[in-house]
Amino acid sequence: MDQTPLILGDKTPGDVTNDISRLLEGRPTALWWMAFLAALSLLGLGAVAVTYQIATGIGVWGLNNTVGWAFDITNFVFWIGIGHAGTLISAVLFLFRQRWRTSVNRAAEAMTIFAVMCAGLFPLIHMGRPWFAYWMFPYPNGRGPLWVNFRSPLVWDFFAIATYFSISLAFWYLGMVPDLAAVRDRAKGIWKKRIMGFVSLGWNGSYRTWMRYETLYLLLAGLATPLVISVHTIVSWDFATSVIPGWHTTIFPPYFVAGAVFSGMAMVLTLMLIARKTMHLEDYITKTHVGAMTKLILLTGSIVGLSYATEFFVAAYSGNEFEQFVFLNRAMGPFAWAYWTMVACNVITPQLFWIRRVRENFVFVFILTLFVNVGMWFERYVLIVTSLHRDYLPASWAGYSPSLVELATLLGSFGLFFTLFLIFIRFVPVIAMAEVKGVLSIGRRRKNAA
Amino acid sequence: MSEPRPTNPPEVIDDGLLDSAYTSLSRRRFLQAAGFTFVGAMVYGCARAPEEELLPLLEQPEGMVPGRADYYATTCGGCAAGCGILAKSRDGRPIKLEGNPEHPISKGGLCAVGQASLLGLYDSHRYRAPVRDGEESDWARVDAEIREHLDRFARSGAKVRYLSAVVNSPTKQRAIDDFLSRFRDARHVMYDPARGTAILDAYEETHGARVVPHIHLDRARIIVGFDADFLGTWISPVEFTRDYTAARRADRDGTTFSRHLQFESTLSITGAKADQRYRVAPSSRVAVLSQLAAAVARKAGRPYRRSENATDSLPQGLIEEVADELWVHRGESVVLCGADDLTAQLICNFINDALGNYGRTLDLDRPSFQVQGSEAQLEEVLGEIAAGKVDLLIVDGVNPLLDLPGKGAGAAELAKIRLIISFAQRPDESSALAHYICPDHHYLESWSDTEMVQGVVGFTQPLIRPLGDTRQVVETLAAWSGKERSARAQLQERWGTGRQWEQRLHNGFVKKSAASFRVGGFRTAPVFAARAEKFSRGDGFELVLYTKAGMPNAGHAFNPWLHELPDPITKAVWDNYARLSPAAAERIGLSQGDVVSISLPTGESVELPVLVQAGQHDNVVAVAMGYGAEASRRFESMGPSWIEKKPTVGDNGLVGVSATPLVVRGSSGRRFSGTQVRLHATGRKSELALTQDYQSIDVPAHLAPASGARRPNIQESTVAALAVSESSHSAPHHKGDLWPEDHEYTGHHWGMTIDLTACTGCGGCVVACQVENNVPVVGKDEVRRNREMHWIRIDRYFSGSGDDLTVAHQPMMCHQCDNAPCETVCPVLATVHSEEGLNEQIYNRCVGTRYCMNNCPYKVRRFNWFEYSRDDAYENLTLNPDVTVRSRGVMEKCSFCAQRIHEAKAEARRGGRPLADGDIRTACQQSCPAQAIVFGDMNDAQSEVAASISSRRHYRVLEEINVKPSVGYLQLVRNREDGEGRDHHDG
Amino acid sequence: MQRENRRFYLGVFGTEEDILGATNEARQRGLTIVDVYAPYAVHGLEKAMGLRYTRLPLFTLAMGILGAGLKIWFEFWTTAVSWPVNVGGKPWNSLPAFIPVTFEVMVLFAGLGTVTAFFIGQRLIPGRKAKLPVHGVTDDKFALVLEETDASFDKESTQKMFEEFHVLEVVERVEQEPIQ
Amino acid sequence: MKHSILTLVLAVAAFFSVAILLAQGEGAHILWNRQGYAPEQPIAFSHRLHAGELQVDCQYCHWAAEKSRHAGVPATSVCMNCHRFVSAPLGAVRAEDAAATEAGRKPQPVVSPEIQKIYDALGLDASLNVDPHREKKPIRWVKIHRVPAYVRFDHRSHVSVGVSCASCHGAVETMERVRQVESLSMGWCVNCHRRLNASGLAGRPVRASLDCVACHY
Repeated sequence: MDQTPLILGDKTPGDVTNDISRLLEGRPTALWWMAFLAALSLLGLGAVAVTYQIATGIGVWGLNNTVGWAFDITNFVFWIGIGHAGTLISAVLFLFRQRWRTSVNRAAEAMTIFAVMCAGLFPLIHMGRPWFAYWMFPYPNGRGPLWVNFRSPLVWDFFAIATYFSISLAFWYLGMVPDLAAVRDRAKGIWKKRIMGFVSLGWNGSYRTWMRYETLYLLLAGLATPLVISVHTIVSWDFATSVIPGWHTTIFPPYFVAGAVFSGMAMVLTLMLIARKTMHLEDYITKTHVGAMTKLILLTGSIVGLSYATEFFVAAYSGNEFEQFVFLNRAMGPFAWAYWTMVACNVITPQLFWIRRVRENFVFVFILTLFVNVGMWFERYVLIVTSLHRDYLPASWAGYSPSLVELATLLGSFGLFFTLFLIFIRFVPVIAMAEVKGVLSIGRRRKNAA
Repeated sequence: MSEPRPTNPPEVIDDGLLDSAYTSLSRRRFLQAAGFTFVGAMVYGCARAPEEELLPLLEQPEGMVPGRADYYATTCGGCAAGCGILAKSRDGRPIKLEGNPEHPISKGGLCAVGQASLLGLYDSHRYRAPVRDGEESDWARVDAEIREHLDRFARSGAKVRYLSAVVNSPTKQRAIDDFLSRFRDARHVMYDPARGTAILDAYEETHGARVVPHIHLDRARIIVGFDADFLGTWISPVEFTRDYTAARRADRDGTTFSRHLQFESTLSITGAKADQRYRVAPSSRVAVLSQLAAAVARKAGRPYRRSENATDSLPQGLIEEVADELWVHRGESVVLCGADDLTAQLICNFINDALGNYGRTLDLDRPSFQVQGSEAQLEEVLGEIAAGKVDLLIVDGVNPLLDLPGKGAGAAELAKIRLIISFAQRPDESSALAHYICPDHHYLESWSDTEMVQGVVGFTQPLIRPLGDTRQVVETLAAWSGKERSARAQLQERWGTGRQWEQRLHNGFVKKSAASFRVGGFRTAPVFAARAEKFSRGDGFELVLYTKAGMPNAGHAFNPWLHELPDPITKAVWDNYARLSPAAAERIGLSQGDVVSISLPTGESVELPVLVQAGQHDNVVAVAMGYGAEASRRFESMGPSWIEKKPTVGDNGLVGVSATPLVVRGSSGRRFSGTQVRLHATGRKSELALTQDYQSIDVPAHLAPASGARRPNIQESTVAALAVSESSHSAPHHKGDLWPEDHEYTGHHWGMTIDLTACTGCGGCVVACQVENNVPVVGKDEVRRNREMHWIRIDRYFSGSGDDLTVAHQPMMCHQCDNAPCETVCPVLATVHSEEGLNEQIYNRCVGTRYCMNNCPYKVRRFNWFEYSRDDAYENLTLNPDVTVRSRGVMEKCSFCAQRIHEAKAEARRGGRPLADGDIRTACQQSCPAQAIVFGDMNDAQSEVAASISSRRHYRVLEEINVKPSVGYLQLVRNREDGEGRDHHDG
Repeated sequence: MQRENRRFYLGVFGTEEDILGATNEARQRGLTIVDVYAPYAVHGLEKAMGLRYTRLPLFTLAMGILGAGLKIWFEFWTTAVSWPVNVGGKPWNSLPAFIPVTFEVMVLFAGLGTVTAFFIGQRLIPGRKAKLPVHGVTDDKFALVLEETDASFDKESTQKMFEEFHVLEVVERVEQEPIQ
Repeated sequence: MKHSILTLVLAVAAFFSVAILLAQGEGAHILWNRQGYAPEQPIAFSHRLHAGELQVDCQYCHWAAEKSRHAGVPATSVCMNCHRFVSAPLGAVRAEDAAATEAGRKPQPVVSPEIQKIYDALGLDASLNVDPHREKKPIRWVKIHRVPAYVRFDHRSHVSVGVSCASCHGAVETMERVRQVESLSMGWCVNCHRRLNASGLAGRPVRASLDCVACHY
């Protein structure tokens, strides 16, 4: 096992409770307020944009009859991808007994939930008639009854996202119950006591409960692991089951899952580095954590790079003129700029993580994770837009450029995400205290009591 | 289109609500004629309306069944060609125009302009009553005052000039003549805004009669065209298209396939169909014709005494070869010249005479009256106007202020005329100057006759009571002559009454066996005497003014359907532009959308955006006429409004720019081509709206994959190749399915084939479909954003360049795939398959994910990005009540005219008989002038469509992806001498 | 219902080593361990307490099978039986296309079902008042609760044993119900 | 915990049972279901009297039902076919006759107030001639049976295969004032089509389409 301590500063469990609960108890810092107001104004901008769009029509986006999806589904897949790291860190790393996950899993799970909320927004608002979105659900009706099309990947998406959101929420909440109880038990204010008392479900730390809790946690982790893979696989099927060259590709499921982990890890790291700095969590988020995550980014980034190369190879090898054209058009056509942005951000810059000095320089790491975020957004943009804009019949080829409303909606989704995240770090223990308490002893000589 | 109306708006549509407008109109105008209607059903999506009313008729009109369409034969008033139409009337209002298959001239075809002319009836901007000095008035007062004026003029011997568009109605001609007879100095002058009369002048000189021969392209084995866009805009395009394709049916023995060579300066619809096409600038036209004439004369052993040298270099020996081919088929050939150039026309007549074509392919015994007028007379009248000598000017169906350039047609000069009376149907530039406006009926409200060709008379009968307080010109003239008689009575006077009259009206036409027209023998002298116009080819460009197939003249500028129809060649909408060849554009450093100023040596100039046009002569700049009309000012707020909206109209507030200032008037009339112009960049840009961004069938060279740059969706062949190969199309791909055969089509299985050899890309089907299926007009900005709503997209592909350019048109609509990729991905079952193989689109179930659109390999689905405007209550009367009007956020697409399938099936069931092949004709198929479209039951082995599918030319686009489309194509066949041409594709 | 008073004997400890040791020791001594309270899941404590396995995994399996079974039946019924509609020429029974949703619903049923079962089984109900043996067991204290089942319960030796494991506090309580 | 499993299984099963049962409720999805709607009409026209007692055929007045998509509300002139001669109920006419005989005067024409509305609509004077000074006004009936604008119901297709009017409109001949009997929901239409496909109509097999495009285009 790793000999470097996971948590620095010789913390006792009491210290952990203090350190983490303290964050919720003081007044918000000016920095938090500034960030919150910034996020809130972005959210407001997005809300205005979405309201305008729903009131006026999808035409206020830059889409056309050839490119029927662009920013909307790009953002959807981007956020779903971001949403993968949380479950990955909580569940997959839990199953692999990666103890370093304890410092980051709470925030990562929260991030997952918020990212899935952002993601879920886009399929909803991208509809021409979002007020009929409930038709996606096979509810009993007086139309015959008329059900839904279970052969449509969009219905799969609907179920996948709903399940993913529910399970992630359950997982997150379950993990939080002992911490909420801890906050409850040290709360001063009556309202805080009451609210925390309500949401902590009467948790008292009984080991009989703990034992089942641990089993349940393992079960959920076991369920969530295939779930996380299935969700992005299904998202990739939105494209892979179609007939459009550049979409109709069997490589998509693993490629998408790797990409999702890649982008999700980058986003977790971005957020954790911000939280670490602004909330003084240096002892809890250490080089060990960051190092482990950068290695995962390096790995998944390389998988993604390999996927890009494989796509080209398969196209070249297929002998199919449409397929070959799509990839040439990606690299050298009107959207080549987006393609090369994607390659630069996703394949080339993450390779710097081979260098230890880069991995340990948090400023560098922070910048590189931003690159990855940008790159992964462009990956989806390239995939969707370049495949659609020039497909089979040259006469139907078209261009695409986003409208202001689309840009505002993208910004708005970031606003929503950060608003929720900032609220989260103010009201909920940002680090899983109960889990961190369990790993305090790692890499540290046992402390003699008394 | 909710801007204030220029004249008195009808008070009935004040609240702008469709239903109340409809009921009010019903009460006021329609009630007796229009069947009762489900008032509420007209309003789409009124699920919340708690109470709706039903207003029954008071009197039941005989023979009218509510909800059933009746068809009446009448004659199209869209242009002078006089095609026969069947107007579909539903509950008392005409809602669709179709070709009359029994009509001897148009034979069932109807062009885009004809289809769209329906909208003229329901134009809310029409004059609703006579206008006196800009104020709405009433007929009694206007008539009384005008009679007074007329009496005074008649007494004083004033100069009376009657300016009109081509009149080929004998009844109307007589009414005009009667009317003018009481004045001592009266003249009737006809002109076409976009065409001169050189051809009439030429026939006058060579044959002694101002007529145009009736051209029979179906009898021609070889056609040589010189700037004659006979398939698009010249004389009688529907008839010519029909005859042309009749002689080019590739499924017959290949030797009957006619050959078509075209010499032209700018790419036209006709040039696009030609087997070989050569670019000739206007300055070389006479020389090339003359060389051809000389070559033909040698073979015919006739003297030819002209010699001209062409500046354009044509392939060595080409003229000789063409002459050979013509000579071989003498008597079965035709040489056509569409240029307004007397010398060219004279030489053309000489060639035809030398080839013995008169009396065979060119019928002068029963000539055509579709071209009329006299440029010389027009010149005279304009001179008189300029001199301030004209006392009374009557303007009928033309717009001289906009149409005519230079002296005598200026506003100041016209304003000097003592009295101007206009018969304009809607406000235009000239009617604004008129003292009295006595609005004419729309032709669907009129009684009339049309003698388009000697011996064939088409009848026009009203489909509806006049919507406004308008009056037909013949009635107005009769009233002013003091012999008040209804148009119907005037017509019956000539054509009889009783059974015979009824039968004639029922048919829509009558063929007279009258004596043949008298023309003299061919006179050669004028051919040799004519002096070729001097063309000085400097460093400038030669101007070619042309008209688009969808905009014959500015009189149609009010029509949004025509503005939104993509030009068959450029695919541009809502604009005119300066067409330049790619080399020319490069030479002067301009690219598409750069605004260029075109100026005459005299200083007149026009600024237009550049459109780079493959296949155009490198020294030619081509500009479409018919644009920049005041009538298009109404489109200022066209299109959905949102923050990034750009206007449909240009900086001038109009659609396009008028090219009239570039028309030069000479001694022989207006000159439309060959004028030297200078181009210079203005530095501004004006984005054009094209429905097709990428023009070539080959992918861009730098992106061309190893497996081939050329897309296989267009398959071409040649007559020679078809003659040698047994089957030139590949066997159907069928590699077996993973799925069980769960879905057999045991009943009907609807399918369609489109013959690419026949299709000229004219766009008639596009407008037919638009009218039939309530397809909205979206405006220039939406088209620019690739959001046009037409259910049929005619893909136009270029291949090669310069003289080697070939053009292919491919109408592309929903393919009704049996393995439809769109259906699989719809989450809510809004698009699924019917038992008869239709790809159903259920608008009311659609939530608008657009996934189907993305997954359509043909990209034929159309999304309602906005709530497209339906707020013109009059225009809404064109809506087909059998087709749902789609709201925002839903997908739509071609339905194979499901409503027509339904109607035919219901009728067959009612009659207790099985559905027969041909009972169902889709809107696009019905009026295709080329008869390129066949629709029917693929399961019926005897059906026309089944026969078409078994053709060796049949192929399906993207067959390899196994979506099993129900639409197939017949290969594009060219009669090229290069045998296995480089374009030949075996698929 | 009549209830007997029961006597409980609590030891409060500060580290996981101590609570583990004390619990092990108590079990070896045959004392009745009512429960142990800990701020986090201490590895090995369940063995020390001698807890048996939980049936939660079985429940998860049952719910998973139920969810998957119901869903695949429902999908088949809606597409092939209730109203068979020709969608893109796909067969009525498009089994491969039904798998993704079946999988998701299986996970959903299994996951949410198990969580619900856990909450119900452990009486973790929103708003329920927490009964803590001593303050701090959610923070950094560990508490071992023994029941004085009969007179033979030797408080003194137990306290001594507790002290071996650095007990912080010893409490004796009489209640009608176990603390939880 | 055994109970938990059982409870959950039962709960889920119950959900689906209810769901499927609900799905049979055909009017369920119509937000403004007008089943039972029977508004007051401008003229108290009695279908019971005309179609029931007098046994006037449905298609005498609604003659277009066999020919067209629309059955049509009869033109007012159709009413006049009879009401040119019948201006009041028989009882009223007899009473007037009796009264006149008694008073020894000529019986006066009796016009019932409801029938007078027809004459008013057509602008007729007392002797049933067109009075040029009176405005003609169509009768504004209140619409009862309506389907949304995106639904195309074709009377002709139904009448020609022998579907009775009553199957959709109910026993109109018993109604004093017409009432919407059926829900006219999509489920109601579809289920009738299914039933007829299975059972045939009047002993003949029928093929009632279940295609969407049968009604939506």
